[in-house]
Amino acid sequence: MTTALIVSQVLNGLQLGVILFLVAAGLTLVFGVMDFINLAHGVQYMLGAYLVAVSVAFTGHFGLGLVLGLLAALALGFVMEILVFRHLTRRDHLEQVLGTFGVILIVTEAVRMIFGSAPIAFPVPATLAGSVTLFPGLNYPVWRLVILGVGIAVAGLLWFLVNRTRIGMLVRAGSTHRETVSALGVDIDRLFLFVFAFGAMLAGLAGAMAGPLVSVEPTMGDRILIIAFVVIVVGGAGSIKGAFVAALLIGMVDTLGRAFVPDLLKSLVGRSAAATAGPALSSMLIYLLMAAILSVRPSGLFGGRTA
Amino acid sequence: MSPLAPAPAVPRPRAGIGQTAALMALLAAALALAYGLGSSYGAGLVTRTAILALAAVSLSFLIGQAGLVSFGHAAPLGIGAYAVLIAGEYDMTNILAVLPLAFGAAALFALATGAIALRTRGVYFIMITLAFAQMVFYVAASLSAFGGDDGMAIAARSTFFGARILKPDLHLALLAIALLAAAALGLEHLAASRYGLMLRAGRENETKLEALGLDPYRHRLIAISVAGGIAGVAGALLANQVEYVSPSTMNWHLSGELIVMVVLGGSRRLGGAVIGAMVVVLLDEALGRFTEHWKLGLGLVILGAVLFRGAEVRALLGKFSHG
Amino acid sequence: MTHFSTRAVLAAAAVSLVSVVTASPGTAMADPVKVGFVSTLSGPSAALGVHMRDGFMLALKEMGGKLGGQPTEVIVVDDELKPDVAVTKVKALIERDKVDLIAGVVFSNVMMAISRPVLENETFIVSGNSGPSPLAGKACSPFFFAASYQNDQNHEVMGKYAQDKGYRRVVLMTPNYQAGKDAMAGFKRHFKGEVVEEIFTPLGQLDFSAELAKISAANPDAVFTFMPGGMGVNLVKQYAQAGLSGKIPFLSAFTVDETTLPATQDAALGLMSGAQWAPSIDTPQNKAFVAAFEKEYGVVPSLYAAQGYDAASLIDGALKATGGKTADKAAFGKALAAAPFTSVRGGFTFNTNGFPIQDFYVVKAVKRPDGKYATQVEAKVFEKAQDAYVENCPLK
Amino acid sequence: MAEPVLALDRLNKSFGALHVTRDVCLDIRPGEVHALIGPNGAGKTTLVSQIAGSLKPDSGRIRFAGEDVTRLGVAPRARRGLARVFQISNVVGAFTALENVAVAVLAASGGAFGMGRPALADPALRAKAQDVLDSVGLAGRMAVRAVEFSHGERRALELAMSLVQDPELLLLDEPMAGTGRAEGEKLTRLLLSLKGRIPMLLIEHDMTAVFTLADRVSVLIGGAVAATGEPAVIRSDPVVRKAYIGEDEAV
Repeated sequence: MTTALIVSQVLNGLQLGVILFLVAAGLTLVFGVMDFINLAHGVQYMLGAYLVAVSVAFTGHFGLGLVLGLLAALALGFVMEILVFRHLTRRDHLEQVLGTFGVILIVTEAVRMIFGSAPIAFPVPATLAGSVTLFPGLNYPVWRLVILGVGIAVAGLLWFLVNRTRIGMLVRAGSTHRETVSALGVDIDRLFLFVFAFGAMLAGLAGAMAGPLVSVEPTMGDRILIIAFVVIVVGGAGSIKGAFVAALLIGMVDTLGRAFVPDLLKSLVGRSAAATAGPALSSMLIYLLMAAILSVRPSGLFGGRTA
Repeated sequence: MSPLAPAPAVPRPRAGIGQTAALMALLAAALALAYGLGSSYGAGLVTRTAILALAAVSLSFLIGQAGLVSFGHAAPLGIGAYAVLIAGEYDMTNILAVLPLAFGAAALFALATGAIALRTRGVYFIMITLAFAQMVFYVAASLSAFGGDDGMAIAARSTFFGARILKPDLHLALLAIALLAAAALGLEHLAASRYGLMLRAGRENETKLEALGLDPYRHRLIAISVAGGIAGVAGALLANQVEYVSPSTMNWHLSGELIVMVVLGGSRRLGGAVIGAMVVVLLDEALGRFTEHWKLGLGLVILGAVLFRGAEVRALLGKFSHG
Repeated sequence: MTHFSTRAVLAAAAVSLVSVVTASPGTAMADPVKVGFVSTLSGPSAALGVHMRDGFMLALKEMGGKLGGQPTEVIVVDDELKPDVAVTKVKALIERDKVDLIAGVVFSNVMMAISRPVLENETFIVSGNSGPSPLAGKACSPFFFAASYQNDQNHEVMGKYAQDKGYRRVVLMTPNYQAGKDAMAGFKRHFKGEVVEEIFTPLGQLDFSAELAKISAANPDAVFTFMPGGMGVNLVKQYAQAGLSGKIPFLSAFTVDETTLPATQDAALGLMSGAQWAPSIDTPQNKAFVAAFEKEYGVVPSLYAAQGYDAASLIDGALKATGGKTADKAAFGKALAAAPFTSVRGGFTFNTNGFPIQDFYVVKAVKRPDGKYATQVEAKVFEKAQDAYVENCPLK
Repeated sequence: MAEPVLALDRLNKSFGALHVTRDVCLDIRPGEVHALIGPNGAGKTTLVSQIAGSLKPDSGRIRFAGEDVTRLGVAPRARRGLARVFQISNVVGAFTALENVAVAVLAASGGAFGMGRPALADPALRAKAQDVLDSVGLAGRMAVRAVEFSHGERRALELAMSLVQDPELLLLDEPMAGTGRAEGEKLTRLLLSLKGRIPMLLIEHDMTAVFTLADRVSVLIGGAVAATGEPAVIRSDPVVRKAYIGEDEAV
């Protein structure tokens, strides 16, 4: 095992973690402000990828397409909040799970009707294609470095927004003292509208970042949704800091697990047993981690309150 | 639960028995009708409805009585199905052994994971149950001796000391309805008992129950295990009907659909889950015939049901339904 | 908690339950030929199923909606890639709709689940894609015909190709399920060099960075992989970005084809696959098919589409031979076994186990002059090949 | 003197820099009604939570019914006879009065796992519930759901749920809060009727009730016990007058 391999696996883990953070950040904000479980967050990630892919194809320019696509994602976020989500905020969790499950089915099928089932094209912008040599023996794809950079920038921006601005203060307060915030004369429903739409845009950004790496098809949000939920409950629902730490943790564990667990098992239990157990164990790893963390800290790493 | 929602009416379990009996009669009548018309397909549909209703009833007990929203109920169901498959591979097909095995294995799983999951609340509980179900999914997918991700056909339907009593679809249908009736009535009985009263008290007001000296943990653990065991039996029946077992049985979408059934039919009464199962199975069927994009329709129905169960509508309907 | 008017819901349930249960197959008029077409039309792998169905429906349309000159009703069902769902729906096709035969089926787990109830009922299956090894060998059936291939064969093509090319060290990577293991076994049947590493990934994996880093470190002569559907798109995109495309030859099966090329585009150029068909095969039937498909659906057909098309042509030919009758099962089976049609892939005959004897090629992903992406025959690897399991089949 | 029912020994609790419970020592003697008063923010709620077991003190010990219960949770303390009546009435709103009391009876009697007969069909249980509801003046309201009760009725119901457990100590967290004058007086009479039988720790703002009921009064100021003594003594304590009661309120 070479240093280059280890370094590149660590980078891979970080980069997966950063994508997970982008998805989970919106989810945890929405949960924090309104105690709202949004299963449809995964389809917002999917929509983001589609919107950006279409805008890039339409404008022929990646940067312009990205901006347009994200604005569209933001606009869709507003529309969906007004049409559906605001009517679910004061329902219990069960109804939120159910209603947003319905939204998943509807949006996924609608996208399939428009774009078909086949994955659509979402190429890496030409200037960011290929890979660079970080140090001898380690070539790393430029786009993955871009994702890392964008993710860290967004994390910084969110930290600033949440900790240094009035709206951020309200978001933080809203997650713990909803009545107090209402008593201050803040319209919590309006706050939720903006947070929701912003979260939808963040999910869209994650979709756009992941788009060049993965298959952009109508069900792409399904798997990421579950992992994003794992991230926010491990981090403590409602906590941006928790989401960040947990996203990196899970990105690392997942990647390093896939990278090294099969080899590790091979040396422990032999080749044939490892061949079957290895992939199973590495796919289970994040769920094991979650169960372990929640059994010790039932409200996640940074969760103050039990939901 | 949302602090702003009005306190929900608590189930009056005894009142549900009449409804349950009516539903069983309806299923049996549908089965008889299907056979009368020679529609073995219709009979299969009734069987499937009864099996899913069995799983949904057990989930309804968890949600409606214990207040525990499990998003991983497909896991014990799948374990029950795998119990049939695995036991069959070891030539164990006697139904008197297989059903208890399915119940036991699923209940044991529910007990073990529930013991950890019950440390959490609210959204954490929803997610940790999902996580455990995903783990089982991946374990099943790695069981290469039993088909791995593809799954495999069961050796044969369950027997009764060698007699292939489940070979005729009618027998399987009757067994499914009988077990559903037994489970529904058993759970109604349980809900009315002292245990059930305390379980609901814990759902309604955990703080008070603790202040009265009772930690509802064990009550809930029992509820989770019983519900898991029943779901396991449903899984065993499903394996017998389909004669094929695969990890896709444990797909999280099935967990979601079971919740849909419970809520659609109303979680106040266990019979609601039976109604919900009927509605979902038929909706699948009707929409699937109608369009390739049937999931769009299903989504609209679910969302509509959640959005438009407004107080006004209910008040209006309430006059007729509770009169 | 949501609750609805119990009586209203109950009444609705009762009404619909009765109506569905009693829904009997259309009253007997002049009986049309009924085909139950099973395909995967939802979920991440739906693109394959859509191609296969479209190919089938295109053939039917060209024949004026008739197979063997008979009015034909095709009932398409979505198996959702869930074996238990598939079994339920296929039972409905047989018992409720009384179909004359079942066609389609993309994935082998679905095929294995439905084959028992269907074949036990002595209903014919014409596979539009899946060709699992048990059905080619010990569990072969006179009621099963594959208009496609045996699953292992396209992998064998790549193993043979790697051997012929003189590659000594290869890395194999497939998802961790039976088809993946079969793919590796198929590859190794004709490849005699060193397998440096066998990587199994979880089904549905998104991010291959960890595996690609491993491959890069191992620096083999070639990589062989089998990543159907969305996984293949993920892998191909990431393989190109990791800078491995030009460096380590990428050999695959069911990974780079016309269902995924529109998504991967340039990232897939030059990648090699094993196939028994490509749009570039130069026969009049194939040219007409490819042109018609592109005209009808606006995309280049994939091998799934070609197989769907062939499945319809095969059924058509057999029905013509029996005068449109399927009631005499022995006669209909015999008619199918004679493969009375011209396959778009060229030569096609059935072996004793109902699997084809046909040529296999290595195909390469190219960008056509019109800007569309397609596969193109690079070399013929096997001529009139039969599968490895036919000896185990008791049928003669 | 007999051992106190409840004894707090130098309890301390801080939230970050905020020291909310400072070296609190307090005891409640058998049969005594002990009132705890103090201005808002004096740390009464935190102290009650520590006594009930929902909050663990940073240091100090709690003895209850002859046992050190410092490390025990809410439920085990309740099983040892500590009955709490919450500041905001804490009954099961969706349950009838009968069901509420039945829950309390079962929690106390250990019959909570009975799965045999329907719970409410048990005549002994019904009789016991009937008795205790009679004693708190809710005789005719057995089949009414608690959400439909007035504040005072709910408080009485909660009290009934505590009484049915034969408690060693009643922990009353502002029982008069939110009740009207007439209801408050009714409640005071009810508590008075229990006085001497069951020791009580009464946390209360309503001074009329405090001076009517209490044998001794402790005053909590800034997290610490400023004074403990008989009502008359407390009423005239200058520190207490200044910090809390206020001239005009001191009758």
